[in-house]
Amino acid sequence: MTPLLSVRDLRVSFALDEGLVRAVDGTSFDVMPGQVLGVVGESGCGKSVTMRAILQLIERPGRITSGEIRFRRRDGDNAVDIARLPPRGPEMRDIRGGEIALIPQEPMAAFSPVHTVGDQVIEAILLHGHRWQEGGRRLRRAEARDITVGLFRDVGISMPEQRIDAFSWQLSGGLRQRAMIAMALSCKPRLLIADEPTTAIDVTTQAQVLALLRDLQARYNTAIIFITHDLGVIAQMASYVVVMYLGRVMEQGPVDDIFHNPRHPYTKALLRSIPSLHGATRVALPVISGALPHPFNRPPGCPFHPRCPDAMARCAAAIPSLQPVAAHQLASCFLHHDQAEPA
Amino acid sequence: MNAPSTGTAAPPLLDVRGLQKYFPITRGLRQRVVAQVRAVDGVDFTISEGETLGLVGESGCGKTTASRCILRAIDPTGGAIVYRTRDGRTVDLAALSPAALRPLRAEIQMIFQDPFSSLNPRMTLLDNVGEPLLVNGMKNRRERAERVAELLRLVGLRPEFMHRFPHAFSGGQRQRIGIARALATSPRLVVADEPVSALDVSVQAQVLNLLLELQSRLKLTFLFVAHDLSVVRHICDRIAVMYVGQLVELAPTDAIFGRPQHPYTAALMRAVPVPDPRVRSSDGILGGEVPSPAAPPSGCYFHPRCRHAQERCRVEAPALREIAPDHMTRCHRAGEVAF
Amino acid sequence: MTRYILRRLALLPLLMVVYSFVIFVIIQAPPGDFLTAYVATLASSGSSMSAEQVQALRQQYGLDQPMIVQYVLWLQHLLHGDFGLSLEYQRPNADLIGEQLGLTLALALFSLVLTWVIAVPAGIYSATHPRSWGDHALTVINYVGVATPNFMLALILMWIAFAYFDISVTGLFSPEFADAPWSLARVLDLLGHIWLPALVLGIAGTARLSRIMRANLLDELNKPYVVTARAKGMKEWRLVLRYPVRLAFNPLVSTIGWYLPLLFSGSLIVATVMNLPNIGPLLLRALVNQDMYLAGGILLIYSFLTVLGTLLSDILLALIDPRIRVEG
Amino acid sequence: MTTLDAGTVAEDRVAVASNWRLVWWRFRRHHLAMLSAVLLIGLYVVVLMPDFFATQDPERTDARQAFIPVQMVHLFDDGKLAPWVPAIAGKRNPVTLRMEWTTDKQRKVPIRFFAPGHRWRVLGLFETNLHLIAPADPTQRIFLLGSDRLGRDQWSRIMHGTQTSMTVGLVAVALSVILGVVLGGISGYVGGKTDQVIQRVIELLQSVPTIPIWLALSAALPRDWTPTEIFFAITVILSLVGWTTLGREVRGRFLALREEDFVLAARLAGCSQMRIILRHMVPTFLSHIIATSSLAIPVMIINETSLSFLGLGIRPPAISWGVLLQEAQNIQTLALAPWLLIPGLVVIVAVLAFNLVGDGLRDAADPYSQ
Repeated sequence: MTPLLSVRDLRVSFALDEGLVRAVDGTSFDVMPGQVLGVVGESGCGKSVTMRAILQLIERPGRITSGEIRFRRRDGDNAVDIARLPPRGPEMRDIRGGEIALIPQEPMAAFSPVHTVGDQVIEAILLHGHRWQEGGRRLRRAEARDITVGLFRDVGISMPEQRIDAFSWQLSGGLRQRAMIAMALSCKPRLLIADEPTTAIDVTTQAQVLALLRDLQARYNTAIIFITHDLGVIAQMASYVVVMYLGRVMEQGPVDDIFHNPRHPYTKALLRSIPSLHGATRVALPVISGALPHPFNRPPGCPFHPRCPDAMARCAAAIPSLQPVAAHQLASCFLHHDQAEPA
Repeated sequence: MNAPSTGTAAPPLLDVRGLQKYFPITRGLRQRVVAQVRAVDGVDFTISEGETLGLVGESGCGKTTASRCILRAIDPTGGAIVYRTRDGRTVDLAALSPAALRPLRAEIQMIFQDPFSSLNPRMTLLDNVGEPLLVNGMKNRRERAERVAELLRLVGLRPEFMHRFPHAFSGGQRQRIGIARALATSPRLVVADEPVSALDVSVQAQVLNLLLELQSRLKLTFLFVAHDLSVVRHICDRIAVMYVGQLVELAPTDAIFGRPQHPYTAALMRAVPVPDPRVRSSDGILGGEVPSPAAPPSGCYFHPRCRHAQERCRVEAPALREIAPDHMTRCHRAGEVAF
Repeated sequence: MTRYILRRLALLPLLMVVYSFVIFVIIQAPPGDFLTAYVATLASSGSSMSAEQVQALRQQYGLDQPMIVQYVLWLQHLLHGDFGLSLEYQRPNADLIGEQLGLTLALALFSLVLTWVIAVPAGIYSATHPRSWGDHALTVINYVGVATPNFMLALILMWIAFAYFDISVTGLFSPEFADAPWSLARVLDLLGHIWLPALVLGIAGTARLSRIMRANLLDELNKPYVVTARAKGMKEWRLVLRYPVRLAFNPLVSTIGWYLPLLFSGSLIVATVMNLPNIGPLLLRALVNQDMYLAGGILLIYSFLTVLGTLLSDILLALIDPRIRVEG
Repeated sequence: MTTLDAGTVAEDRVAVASNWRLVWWRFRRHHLAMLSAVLLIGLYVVVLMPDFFATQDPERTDARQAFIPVQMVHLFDDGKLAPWVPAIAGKRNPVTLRMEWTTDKQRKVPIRFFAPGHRWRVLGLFETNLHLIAPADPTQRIFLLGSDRLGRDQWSRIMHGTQTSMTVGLVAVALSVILGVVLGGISGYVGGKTDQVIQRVIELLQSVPTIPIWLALSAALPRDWTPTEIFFAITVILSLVGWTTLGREVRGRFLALREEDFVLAARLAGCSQMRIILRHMVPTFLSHIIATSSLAIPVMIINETSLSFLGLGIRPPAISWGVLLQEAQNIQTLALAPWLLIPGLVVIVAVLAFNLVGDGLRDAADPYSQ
């Protein structure tokens, strides 16, 4: 199968007054059509920046310095390299919202407080009206409104006719996130990027939203990139997992392999350090020593080596590249191969 | 379970009875009170010396408000907070005047959620951590510096750091500093308000380990407020679950996780995504939304979302009752059906 | 919403009573009363007044009464539209003020409009092109604009016009229209003259407003809803105008509350320097000559206008911001 | 538990840098603000001893030396350091019969630095006759910035005007700060009814057109007051309205700070109210107060200048920038002697400098914001 989206050696850096922050530093992964790809990592690992890069939404002083983001707009077509498209050009705008949609983290802040939620969804539909209306005729506002009501019903918002005229701050957190999902789905995208969509909401509401996303995914077979720091959410949602640390992919593979046969020391340590609902209680958890380094203070070599229990002399000198370590699994670690990134 | 069990011979360290905190909603220029938000609405529980009680619930359930009342960071509207002091007296914290409360402050301390806002950025670690010592009578700076050094070592930081300012430290390190400050006056009861929820996964485990270690070394008693059930299960001896300002279940950790006796607790546990792709946790998702504490539903507050609800649940508010030894629940149907 | 407006309207008379009392206290403050000043004025011009006449006038005006009674008397007259008689001009104050009020308002409102028309686009440009050459240039202009007292600006403009172009930029009308009755030609003549004083008057406000707009918009541009809108695939300029500009506008509308008093304050000085028909110079003369009821009347008008302006800006804000409209 | 590795936190000076040092480091990065700060310090040196910078008595009149143009200071003569100003040549205009002056660069009037001139008292303590610039021949008058219609030296008058105007700004703001901090602090800390009353008073004061009210208040000042009394009365009048902005700011900070975790932590540690206010709250908003104050000074300066210009502020014989600008009110005179606008330029430069410093301080005031 050919990938829908293929990110190769992506690098994004932010030129701040205090210095250059390399937020994404050589990230590569693929998204297959209809696949739910989980991207997991701690704060500052570059997961959100990567996703913004895919939508060409990196703001100054940040910029994509190198790498490819190849996206297949239609089956059978050649892929376009999003990293080469002008961020504000017509093609990129057509892709945004039309083919790649975003579900942001904070549904409260992600809606404008002075426009009704319905208005904002209708606008998205009208922007990509040709996806609803074959044959050139422009979509009328009333039609877009009907579509929105249908979408609201689809995502489980009760009384959609009334809710469409509500402001975001009049809705509960769960409803807001549902409205956001409705907006993301409004133009039948091929790829959905969910950036920590449940971090700001409570656990019972999170379960509802996750169930909704799973259900919609099964119905429309949309590919989803699911970004989160919660390993539980990843385990339940993703079929394939990318583990990131300090702007680099540490390991990637099918979800079962990542959770039951992790190869990279970081993945292993991360999985061990979370308390579970089943393990022994009131005992010391295995920890990852040290703290995340400051973004201006990236360690040389493998970014994880100062905290790595298995670090070798070489880890401080060279950056391991992402190489296959099993049938479907890749890791960037010298324990498993000796391929270094070209300096 | 290696902590002392509850409800035996020794009287509890803290006995909270009928705790209430209402916030008035006011309107207009004359600040007319139009409604009351019952943030905490009659909460009872005890904490024994040396144990960790987890206070669990979703945002807005009143767990934070309840813990702040116990600290007297805010004044409760009603109820009693009976505390057994170091010298054996029992006092009602809810009834004490600020002046009478001040000497007791040293015994009850708090660990904050946000490691960035809980330290004064304009003071060095020596001043931040040493302040409780200073205001509790340790006027000698040398003596204070020695104690701060000892505290920093205790939480795993280098004593030389005491002349630095908080901005020099990462989130996890700041949380350690906050813990050191809370321990400065050798408190007996520590209220920890979501102490690890702002931390990264890899740092969270470090802080949890530190809390466990400090507890066994210093014989601390914890009131652990959190929303993350796996963290609570890991660290607590007993767990109290709150819903719309009320306690709905209170039981030892093993009992509550083994056999929850309230449908909300059960739903809460099912909602936690299991970090194992082979275990699917999809069945029995709780529908609906948490009601507003300003206008709670009739009868059992949980009935609109409960699949076991009957007519009785709609009209009659259930009382907290003991369904098994040490296992309290606020459900009409507990024991009748398995949740 | 209607209740909100009604409540604010109900507060208006109360505020005016408070202001009128404060103003009365201030105009009463100079030693002696206006009759003493009047007698002195008469004496300096050669004529005089007998003690009986003075006493009669004193009684007529209630000057022999305690201050609070005088205040109540004044207030009663005001309520009947009677602003008293000007000593200096020997004419009803209401007429004196009325003659100038229209043009005073015209100047202030014209300046307000000019300010917004310049400041809002400038602010949007600066915020959407931060650190560009245009932004830096606007910043410099803004700093100088805020730092220049408006009478200074008026002086410089008048001096340049007089010394280098030999024209006079004072007044609001060409000489032939100065005393002419209102006609279309006179209105056009007014429009041809009013923009310069309006600009002088509004320059500091324009600078401040465009800096506020820039700061607000920069804040708004960083909000997550902008990312959401971009992710929808909107055109950038449409997006900026529809979302962040719309939100940055709200705090701007509330600036009218403090900007109107500033405009009236400024128009007093600018009108004095540029010799414009305005109640400002009238007030200045009244204060210098202790023509106290005229001064009091003008101060009251100033206060009333600003209170009214604040009220209107609050209502406007409530209209455009649903968060206030729905909750308020 | 092992001691944490310190390698993640660079062992650098930032770690032990106090709040004020961080503010200073951030402020230093604003080059324009730094430059302005130096300029302001210079102006306040003039405030301390205007006579040292003046070349002559600011009140010395001479009708025969009216409207003398600017005599530019030249440092070098024939490539040697020998400062001079060009001499004045006068010619009577046959039409207007007025004296018209031009500078004649051929004839040089030598001047000296740190040279004796008229006598003055240093800070009122002891007498000296030392001046920064003085004509080599003490009997001669030089007009570095020209003279006015009474033949008074504008340079010397500006030096004295600087003393008045810069002091008015500073004193008025100091009074505003006291009022604002006390009332705003009470409002924010006590809350409730007191807060409501103070807030309404602030709204009342802020919705008043200030210049007319100030004018009315100034007009109410007795005519027979001494310049010093007038000076203080004017500063009080200016600060009566000026404190409201600061009051609001202080109140807002108090309200926000009451909710801060570290303030709650201090309360739980058993700190007294006084200690919480003095040790935790005040230091936190002090830098903001300083920044806001430095932005309030230029407003006061402009207001004083405007009032004095209209004749209802500082009154002659006292000298302020506004008083000096009264000389420039007549356009015909201005066309003849444009240098009479120079005090206005001084106002603009001073206000600009204050604004730049204030903005720099405001940016630097919260080093923990990022």
